[in-house]
Amino acid sequence: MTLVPEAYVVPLTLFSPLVFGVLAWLFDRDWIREILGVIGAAVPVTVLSLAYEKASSGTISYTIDTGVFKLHFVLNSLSWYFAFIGALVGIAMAFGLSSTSRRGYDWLFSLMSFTGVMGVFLARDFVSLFLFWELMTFGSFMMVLRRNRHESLKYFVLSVIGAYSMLLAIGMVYAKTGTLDYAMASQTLLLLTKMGGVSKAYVDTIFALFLLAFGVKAGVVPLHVWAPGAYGENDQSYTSFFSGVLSKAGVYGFIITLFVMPSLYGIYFAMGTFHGHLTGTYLIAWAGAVTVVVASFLAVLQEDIRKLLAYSSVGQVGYIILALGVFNGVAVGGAMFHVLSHAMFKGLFWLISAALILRTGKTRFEDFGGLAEKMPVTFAMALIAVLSLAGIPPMAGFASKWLIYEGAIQAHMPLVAGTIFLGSALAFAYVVRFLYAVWFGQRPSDLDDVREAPLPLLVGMTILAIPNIVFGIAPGLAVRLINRFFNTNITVNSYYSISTPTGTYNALSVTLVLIVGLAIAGLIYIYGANARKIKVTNTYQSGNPVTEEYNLVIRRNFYRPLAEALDFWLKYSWDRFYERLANLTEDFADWLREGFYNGNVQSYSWYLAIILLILAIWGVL
Amino acid sequence: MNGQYASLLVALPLISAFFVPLIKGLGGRAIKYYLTLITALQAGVAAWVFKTVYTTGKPIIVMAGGWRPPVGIDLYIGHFAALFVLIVALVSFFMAIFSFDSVSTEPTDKYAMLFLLLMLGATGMIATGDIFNLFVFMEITSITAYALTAYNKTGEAAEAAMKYIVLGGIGSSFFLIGIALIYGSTGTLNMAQLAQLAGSINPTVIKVGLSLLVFGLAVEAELFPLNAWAPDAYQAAPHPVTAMFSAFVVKAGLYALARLVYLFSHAAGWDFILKLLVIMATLTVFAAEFSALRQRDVKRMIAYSSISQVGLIALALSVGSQLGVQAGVFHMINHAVVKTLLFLTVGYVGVKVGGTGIENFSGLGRKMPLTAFALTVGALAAVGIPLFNIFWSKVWIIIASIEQGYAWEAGVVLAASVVEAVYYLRLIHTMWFGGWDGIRIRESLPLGTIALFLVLLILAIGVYPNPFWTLAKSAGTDIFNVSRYIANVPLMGVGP
Amino acid sequence: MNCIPCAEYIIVALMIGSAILAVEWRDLLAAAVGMAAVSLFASILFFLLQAPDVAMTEAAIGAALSGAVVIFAIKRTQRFETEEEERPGWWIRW
Amino acid sequence: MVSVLKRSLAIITLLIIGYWLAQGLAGVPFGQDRMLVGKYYLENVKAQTGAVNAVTAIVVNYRGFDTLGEVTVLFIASTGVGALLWRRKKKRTAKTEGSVVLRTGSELLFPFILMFGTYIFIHGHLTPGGGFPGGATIATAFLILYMAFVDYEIPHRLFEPLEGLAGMGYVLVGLIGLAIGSYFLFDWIWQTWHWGAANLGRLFSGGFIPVIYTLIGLKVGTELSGIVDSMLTEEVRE
Amino acid sequence: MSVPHIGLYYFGALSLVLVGIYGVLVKKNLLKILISLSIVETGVNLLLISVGYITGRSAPILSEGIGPKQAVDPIPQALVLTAIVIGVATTAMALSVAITLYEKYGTLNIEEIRRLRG
Repeated sequence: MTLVPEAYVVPLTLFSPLVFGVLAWLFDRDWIREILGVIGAAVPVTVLSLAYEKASSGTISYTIDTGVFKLHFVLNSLSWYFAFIGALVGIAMAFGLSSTSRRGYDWLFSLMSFTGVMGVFLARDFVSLFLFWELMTFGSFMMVLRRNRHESLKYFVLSVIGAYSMLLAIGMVYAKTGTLDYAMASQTLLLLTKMGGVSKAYVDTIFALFLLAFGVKAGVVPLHVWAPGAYGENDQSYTSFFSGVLSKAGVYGFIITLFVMPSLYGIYFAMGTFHGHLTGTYLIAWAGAVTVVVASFLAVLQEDIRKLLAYSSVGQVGYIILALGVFNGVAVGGAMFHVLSHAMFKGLFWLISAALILRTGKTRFEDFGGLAEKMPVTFAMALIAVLSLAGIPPMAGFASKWLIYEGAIQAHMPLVAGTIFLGSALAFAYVVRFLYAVWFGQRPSDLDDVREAPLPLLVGMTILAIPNIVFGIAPGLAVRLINRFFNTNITVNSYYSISTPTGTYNALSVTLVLIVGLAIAGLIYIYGANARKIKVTNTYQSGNPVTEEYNLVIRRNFYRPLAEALDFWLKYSWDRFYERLANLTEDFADWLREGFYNGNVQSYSWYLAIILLILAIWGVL
Repeated sequence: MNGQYASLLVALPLISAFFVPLIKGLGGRAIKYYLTLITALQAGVAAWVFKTVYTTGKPIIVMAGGWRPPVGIDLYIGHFAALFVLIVALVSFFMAIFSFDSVSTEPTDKYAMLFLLLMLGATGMIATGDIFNLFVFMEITSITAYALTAYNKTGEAAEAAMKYIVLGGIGSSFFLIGIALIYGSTGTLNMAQLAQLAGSINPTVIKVGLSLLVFGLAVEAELFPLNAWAPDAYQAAPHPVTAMFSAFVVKAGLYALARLVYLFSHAAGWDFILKLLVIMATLTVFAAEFSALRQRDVKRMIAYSSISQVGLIALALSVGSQLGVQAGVFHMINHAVVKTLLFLTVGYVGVKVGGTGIENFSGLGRKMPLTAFALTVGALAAVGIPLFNIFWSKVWIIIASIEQGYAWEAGVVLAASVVEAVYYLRLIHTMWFGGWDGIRIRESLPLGTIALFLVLLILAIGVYPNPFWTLAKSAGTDIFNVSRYIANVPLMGVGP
Repeated sequence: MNCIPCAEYIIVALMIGSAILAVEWRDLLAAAVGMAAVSLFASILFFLLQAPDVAMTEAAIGAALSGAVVIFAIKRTQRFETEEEERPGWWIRW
Repeated sequence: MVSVLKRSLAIITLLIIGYWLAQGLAGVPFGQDRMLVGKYYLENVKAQTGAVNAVTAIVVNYRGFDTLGEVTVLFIASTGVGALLWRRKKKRTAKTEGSVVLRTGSELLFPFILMFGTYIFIHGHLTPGGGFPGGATIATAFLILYMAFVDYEIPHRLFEPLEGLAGMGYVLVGLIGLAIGSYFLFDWIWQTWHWGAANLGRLFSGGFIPVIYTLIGLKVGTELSGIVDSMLTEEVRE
Repeated sequence: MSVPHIGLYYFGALSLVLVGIYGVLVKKNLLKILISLSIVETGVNLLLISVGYITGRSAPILSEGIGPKQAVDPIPQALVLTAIVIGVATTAMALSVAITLYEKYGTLNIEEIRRLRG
C-alpha cells in the first residue's frame, strides 16, 4: 500500500483518464496517442487494485473545495467494486480503441466519459454526482455526435432530460434539508418524514424524478429508445465501455436511492406496500421485467449485429434492475454479481463485434458467415461470451442469473420470475443466431481474405474473457466481495461453491463434469466416426449447383416466424412516438416564434400595454 | 489619488468622445486606434477603482460638485459596480479591437463617438446612486443603442432601430412617470434616502410608482413580453455592438432593476412585484429558447440564447433570497464572458465568410479552426456542460429558486435549457462535421488572442470557480443588503 | 372678469383638444402643427405653474425645433397618412 | 370593422391604466408643500452658489451630473442623426426661394436673434432660461436662414470642432474642479476663489454657472443647427 | 373604487399621456407614432412640473421680493429641463431612422415594415 499514498488514490482514479485524454488529443501523433490513452486507462486499474485492502476495510475520503461547492468523494467497498469493474472494462476498451480508432478526438471523449463514470461511482454528495454525471453524458454524446447527428441528439436530449430531473430532485432535497451530502441529507430527510415536515407528494416527486434520471441511463423500457442508436452508431470498442459501464452508472443511481441514502428507505416505506412488497421497489421490479421482455424480443428480430447487441445489453441491464426491485438479500446479491458478469461478457461481445467490423467492414448478418476458421481466437472469445450471456454453467453469467432466479422465487414474485425465464430463453435464441450467422455456415466469397483481429484488440478481449471464466468457476470470490458491502444471505462455503437458503451451486464439480464430457466428445470425434473433411460450399442441394445468391444458410431473417407472430406488437414503437413528440415541440416552437415575434411594432407596443394593464388590474383591485 | 478620481470613469469617455470631432480629419484607421487607446485607458481606471474598492472593502462614493448625497448626485461604486465597470471596460476594449475588421460603413468618427458613449451610459447606469441620474444614463445608453443599431444604414437595421425606439420611448416615459410619483411622495431622488423613507410612503403611491419603475426598466432589461425588440436589434447591429449589447447593456438594466426592487423592500405590495418578475423571467427563458430552435441565422439564434440567459439572471435576481442574488451576479459574470466570445466569433465569421446564415458555418472546423474551436467552447459553456463556467451558476440558480419554493419555474427553465442544448449542438455538428468548400481562411492574430483569452477564462472559472464566486458573493450582498447600502452612503441630515 | 382659473381650464382643454386632433388628422403636416400647438399650450401651462425656465425651454425647443424637425422629416418622406381601408383584421394577420 | 374593435379595446385599456395612474396621483395631492431637499436648496442657493435663479443653480451646480448627461444626450442625438443621414456628397435640395420679406427680414434679424440667444444663456443665473433655451434660440436663427435661402448651409468646418471644443470645455471645467477642489464639477470659481461674491444679483456672480452655460449654449446651438442641416441636405445622385 | 379627484394639471398631463399611447397603439403611419410619442413626453414633463408646484408661491428666482418660503419646488423644473431635451433628442433620432426607412422600404406603414420577424 505504500506505493500509492492514500491521499492520491481518489484523485488519481478520478482525473488521470481525463488528463491523459486531453494529452492524447493534443499530441495527435500515431503511436504517442495510443500509448498515452492506454496509460490513462491503466492508472485507475492499478491504483484501485493497490488500494483494495484499505478500501474494503475502511474508507478513503477526498474533498475538493471549489468555493461554489465542496465536492466530497469516498472510496468504500461498494464504490470500489463498481469502480474496479469500470476500470477493468476501461483498460479493455483502451486496448480495443488503440486498434480500431486512429483519432485523438475519440481518445479525448472516451477517457472523459471514463472520468465521468469514476466520478459518479466515487461521489458522496449530490453536486459532484450531478457534475460527473453530466461529464459522462457529454463524453459519450460527443463520441456518437461524430458518426450520426440524429442518434446523438436523441441520446443527448433523453439523458439531459434525465440529468435535469436529477438536478430538480437535488434542488428539492436541498430545499428541505439544506445540505447536499448524501449522509446528512438522508438523516434530515428521515427525520422530516418521521415528523411529517415533508408531504408525501413531495417525497413521491423526488422518487419519481430520481427514477426518471437513473432509468434513462439504465435504459428502462420507455426510456431505452436512445440505446440502439447510441450503442450502434459508435466505435465498437468504445461501446464496450459505453454499454458495459455507463449503464451501470444508472444501476448505481438506483443503489444510491435504495441503500446509500437510508432515509430514502423512508420514501419506500412511506410509499406503503402493495401485495406485501414495497410499492417503490415493486415498481422498479416491474420496470426491469418489462425491459427484459421487450428488449429481448426486439434483440431477437434484429438484422444488424450492433442493434442485436444493443438491445441485448438493454435487456441484461433490465435483469439487474429487476433484481434490485425484488429487494431481498439474495436477489440484490445476484444483481451485484450480474453487474460484474454483464460488464465482462457484454464488454467482450462489443470487442468481438469491433474485431468483426474492423476486419470485414460489414455489420449485417447476411454478409457474415464461416469466420470460425479465419478468426479462431476471436471465435474462442465469442464462445466464452456466448456461454456467459446465455447463462451456461462454467461461465460467470450462470452464477449471477442463478442467484437472481433464487432471489425472485424466494420473494414470492412468480410473474417476475416468469419474465426472467422468458428473457433468458430469448437471450439464448439471439445468441445462437449470432453464433450461427457469423461463425458457422457458408462463407461469402468476399470474406476469404479476412485475417485474425489485431493484437491489442485480442489483449483487450482476453482481459475481459479471464474474469468470465474465473468468476464462473469461482463465484465465491465475487460473492465474498459483495457480502462485504451488502448483507446478502448468500453463504460462501468455499471459493467455488455458494449456497442460498434454497440451494447451493458447486461450480467446481459442474466444470469438471463439463471437461470430462468434452473430452469424451473429442475422443469420439477423432477416433470414432470416420468423419470426412467436406468443403463448406459443396453441400448437396437436390441436383442444382450451390451458387452465391441461393445458398443454404439462412442468415437473413433468422426468426421470420417469430416476427410475423409479434407483428401486432411491433406496430407500436417507442421510437416513432418520441420522433413525433420531437417534431411536435419543434412545430410548437415555430408557431410560438411566428406568433409572438411577428415583426409588427404595433403588436409589440400592444404587449407593453397588456403588461401595463396587468399592473393596473393588480393595482386597482 | 483619493476616491473622487473614480469620477474619471465618467469624465474620460466623455472628454475623449468630445475630442473625436477635432481629429475627424485623420481618417478611419487612426480613429479606431484612438478608440482602442481610450477603452484601454478606461480599463486601467476601472482596474484601479476595482483594486481600491476590493482592497479597502469600503465602496467609493463620488460626490459630484462636492455636495453630500441627498443634495448632490453621488456615484455609489460598491462591490458590484466596481466589478461590473471593469467588465464593461474590458469588453469595450475587446470590441474596440474587433471593430478594426468588422465595422467598415463610412462615418467611423461618429461610430467611435457612439461606441464611447454607449460604454459611458452603461458605466453610469451601474455606478449612479440617484434615480433621475439613472434615468439620464439609461437614456444615454438607449439613444446610443438606437443610433448604433441603425448604424449599418440597411433596411433591416433601420427597422430594428425603429422598433427599439418606439418601445424604448414608451418604457422611458413611464419610467419618468414613476420617478415623478416617487419624488412627489418622498421629496428626494437619492436612492439611499429613498430606501430609508420607503416604509413611510403612502402604499398606493409606492405600489404604482414601483410598478412603473420596474416596467420602465423591464423594457431595457428584456423581460418576456417587452423584449420583442431585442432579437431584431441584436441581429441588425454591427457585430461588436451586439456583443456589447448582450455583455453589459442588458446587465446594466438588470442591475438597475434589482437595485430598485431591493431598495423598496420595506414598501407595501413588494412581494407581488417579485412574483410578477419571477413569472416574466421564466416566460422569457421559455419563449426565447423555443424561438431559437429552428433559426436559420446563427447571430439571431445566439441573440435569442442571450435573451434566455438574461431571463435566467432575472429569475435569480427576483427570487428574493441572498443566495439567489449572488447566483444571479455570478451568472452575469459568466454570461458576459461567454456571450462576448460567441458574438465575437460569430461576427468574425460573418465578416470573413460573408453573412451569418447557418450555411456559412458548415465545415467551419476546417475553414477557420481557431474561430470554430472558440465558438464550440462558447457554445458548450452556454449549454452548461460541466468544467465550463455557466454550469456552476446555473446549478446555483436552480437550487436557489427551488429553495424559495419556485420548483415549477425551475422545471420550466430546465426544460428550456434542454432545447438550448439541442440547437447549440446542431450548430457544433454543422461546424465540425458539415461539408465545406475547401478554402481555408487566415484568421487575424489580435482577435485570435482575444478569443483564446476568453476561452482560457471560461475554462479557469469552470475548473476552479472559487475566486470568481467570492467576487460574485460580495457583489450580490452589495445589492441585496440594503441596510449596508444606506450605512455606506454619507447622507446629510436634510430631513424635515 | 379676468379669472385666472378659467384661463387654466381653457388652455388645458385646448391642449387636450389639439393633442387628440394631432393624433387623428390624416394630413401629417397638420399633425405636426398640432404637436407644436400642444407644446405651445404646455409652455403656457408651465408659465402658469411658476416655471419660467421650463416655459422658455419648452417654447424654444418643444414648439419650434421639434416641430421643425418633424416637418423636415415629412418633407423627406410623404405628406399624407396612407390610411387605406383596414385590411382583414389585425387579429387575423397576427 | 376590425379597426373599430381595436380602437375601442385600446380606449378601454387606456382608461383602466389612466384610472390606475390617477389613483396613484391621488396620493400626491396637487399644490402641497412636500419639499425635502428642495427646501435645503432654496435656503442655501445664494450662499453656496451665488446664483439668484435656483433652478439654474441646481441644474449646473448641485445636480451637475444630470446636465453633463444631458449635454451628452444632445451630442449623441446630433452624432446619431449625422451618422444615419450621412451621405458621401450632400447638397441642399430646397427648390422655392424664400419671399423677399423673408429673405431681407432674416438677414436683418439674424444678428439680433443671435444676440438675444447669447443674452439668455449669459444671464442664466439671474433671469429664467439658461444654456438650453439660449442655444435653441441660436439654432432657430440658423433655421430661419435655412428657410430663407435655398443654398445656405452652416459652416460645417467651424461648427463640428466648436461643438467638440464646447463639450470638452465643460468636462475640463469639471476636471479643474477635481484638481483644485478634489471633487469633480466642483465650483472652483465660487468656492475657492470666492470671485464675484460681492455683486450678488449682478452679471459677474454665480460661480462657474455663466461659464458653463456659455459653453452649453454654444454647444446646443451648434448641435441643433447640425441636426437641422443633416435633415435638410440630401444625397447627390450622380 | 371612488373616482380619484386629481388636480386639473394632473388631469391634463395624464390625458396627454393617454392620448399619446392611444396614437401609438392604433395608428399605422410611423410618423404619426413618433408624433404621439412626442406628445407622451410633453405630457410626462407637464406631470413632473405639476408635481412640484406649490399653490400660492412664485417662481424660484430668489430676487429681492421672494425668499425661500415664497418659492415653488425648483427640483422638478431642473429635471424637466433635462427631460425636454432628451425628448427632442429621441424624436430627432427617431425621425432620421424614419427617413432611412422610407428610402429603403418606400413606405411608412408599419404593417409593411416587417422584414425582421420570427
